[in-house]
Amino acid sequence: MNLFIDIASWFFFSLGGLVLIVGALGMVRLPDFWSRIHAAGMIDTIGAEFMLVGMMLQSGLTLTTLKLLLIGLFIFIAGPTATHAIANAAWSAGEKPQGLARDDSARFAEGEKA
Amino acid sequence: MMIAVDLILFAFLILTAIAIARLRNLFAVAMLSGLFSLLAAGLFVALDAVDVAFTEAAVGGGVSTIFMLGALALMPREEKRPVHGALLPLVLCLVTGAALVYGTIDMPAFGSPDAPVQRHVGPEYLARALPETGVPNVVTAVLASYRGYDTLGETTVIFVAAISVLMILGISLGSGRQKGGE
Amino acid sequence: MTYLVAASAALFVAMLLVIIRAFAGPTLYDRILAVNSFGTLTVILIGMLGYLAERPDFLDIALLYALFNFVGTIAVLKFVRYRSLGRSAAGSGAEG
Amino acid sequence: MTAGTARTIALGAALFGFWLVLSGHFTPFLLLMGVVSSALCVWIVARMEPIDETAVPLGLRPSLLLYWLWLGGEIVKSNIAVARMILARRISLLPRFILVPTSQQSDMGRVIFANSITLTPGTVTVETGGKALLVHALAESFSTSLPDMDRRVTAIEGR
Repeated sequence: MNLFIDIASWFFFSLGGLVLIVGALGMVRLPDFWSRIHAAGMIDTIGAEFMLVGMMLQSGLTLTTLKLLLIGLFIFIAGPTATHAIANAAWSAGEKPQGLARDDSARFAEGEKA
Repeated sequence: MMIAVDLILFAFLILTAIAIARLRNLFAVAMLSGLFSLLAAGLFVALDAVDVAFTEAAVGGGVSTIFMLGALALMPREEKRPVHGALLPLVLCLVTGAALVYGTIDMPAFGSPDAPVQRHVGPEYLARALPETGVPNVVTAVLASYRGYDTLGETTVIFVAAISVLMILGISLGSGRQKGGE
Repeated sequence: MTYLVAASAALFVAMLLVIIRAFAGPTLYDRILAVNSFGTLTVILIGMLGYLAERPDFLDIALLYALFNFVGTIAVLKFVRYRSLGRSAAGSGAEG
Repeated sequence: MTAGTARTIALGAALFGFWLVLSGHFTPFLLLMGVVSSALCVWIVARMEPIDETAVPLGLRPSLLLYWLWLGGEIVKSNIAVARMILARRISLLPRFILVPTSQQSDMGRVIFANSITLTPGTVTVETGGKALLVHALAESFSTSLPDMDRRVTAIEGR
């Protein structure tokens, strides 16, 4: 049983660590702010949550696990809110990506006025 | 293992400090100093100074970044080029740093059980805090019970300072400057 | 124990890359995004340090950091957008 | 019991639960302190603004948890897709701003939908409106599951 838990948490740690590194690599490699948001999304979701799950498996059914659960829940809810706030602030400051394949933002603005 | 963590965090800290010194865009400097505080707080955790890390996270990472941005609204975006050379300040910093490092040589090793701080009144407080105050955390017991009036005065000072800063920034920003952005 | 070390190493690599983005910018929003991601990484790192040093009470600080990171990011953005902290969004929503 | 009272009690209970997790001590005196401080918080909140549906959302169905499981699957899938893009030797993006219509009735439902979109890497909600969301997507393939997600969020809405 102990071995099984160790293997499970090893799995979550390595996968989470891998996603963290790939996400951070994306923050450096991707060409503009708008694509980098998605790399940050990787860090905030799978990266952080899998690491937390790995830690939860390490501590078993204790108060520590409950705290980790709270941290996980908070990152799960506040993470995307912060990401959206950054994207929204950049958008309303007139920051726009180059080379859009499709752009509905004009239609969106019209729909809001109507 | 913890030594490696300390060293890596410290290397990041130095890297951030160099970047802050070299950047001229003040918004970037404000953001990076927030990052610097996060790193410093992580370092405090690694050094087992949990309560200091708490304070650093709250004050350094949160409040002071926002106050710095508030001050930035009253200032130009770019830092001015210094009119004098960097040599004299550099020498001054190096000398001060060397003196401080020289001073630490006399200090007992980090976490050493023979250090005066561990042998003087420390054990007394550790033994008596729980039965005397009923507070499970010794740091809290000392802060809020043994020196409760001192802490009350301290928090009052910080509260008044925060209110005054907010008032200064709030009043001068009230002159109808609307939306901005980079 | 070894995988804790490996996971911390992965965290440090990710932190370094995010720091590079925070240095490089180029826009203000890149930096805010980088500092926000760095905050998430710090939360995980502090939790991890708790396990490395076998002091799970570090998690309280990790929780506090998660809260502060969110509030800090929102405050910075609010400031950048409206140039003030005291006003609500409705007060200066000329085009927002 | 009115809805307002229920919300006040729920908020107090949630705060006290949070306090218990953080403290981990169960002596009568400290428990009393916990009760007093959570009650104080509830009082301050009630003084600042009325405790309404925005503050304490009770009107959500328990199937929210099932939705979260489904969302977790979606997040894993899109993570793999984004990771593939980042690790590709030459990064080729076809970014787009797309209009995503929403069918939710309440603000809470729209917030859950917008947050779910942001949670899945590859799509980020940029601006919210009454009837639609403006979403930035890394490529066409990321936006295909959004109508399905919209339907599922509407299903868990309480009213």
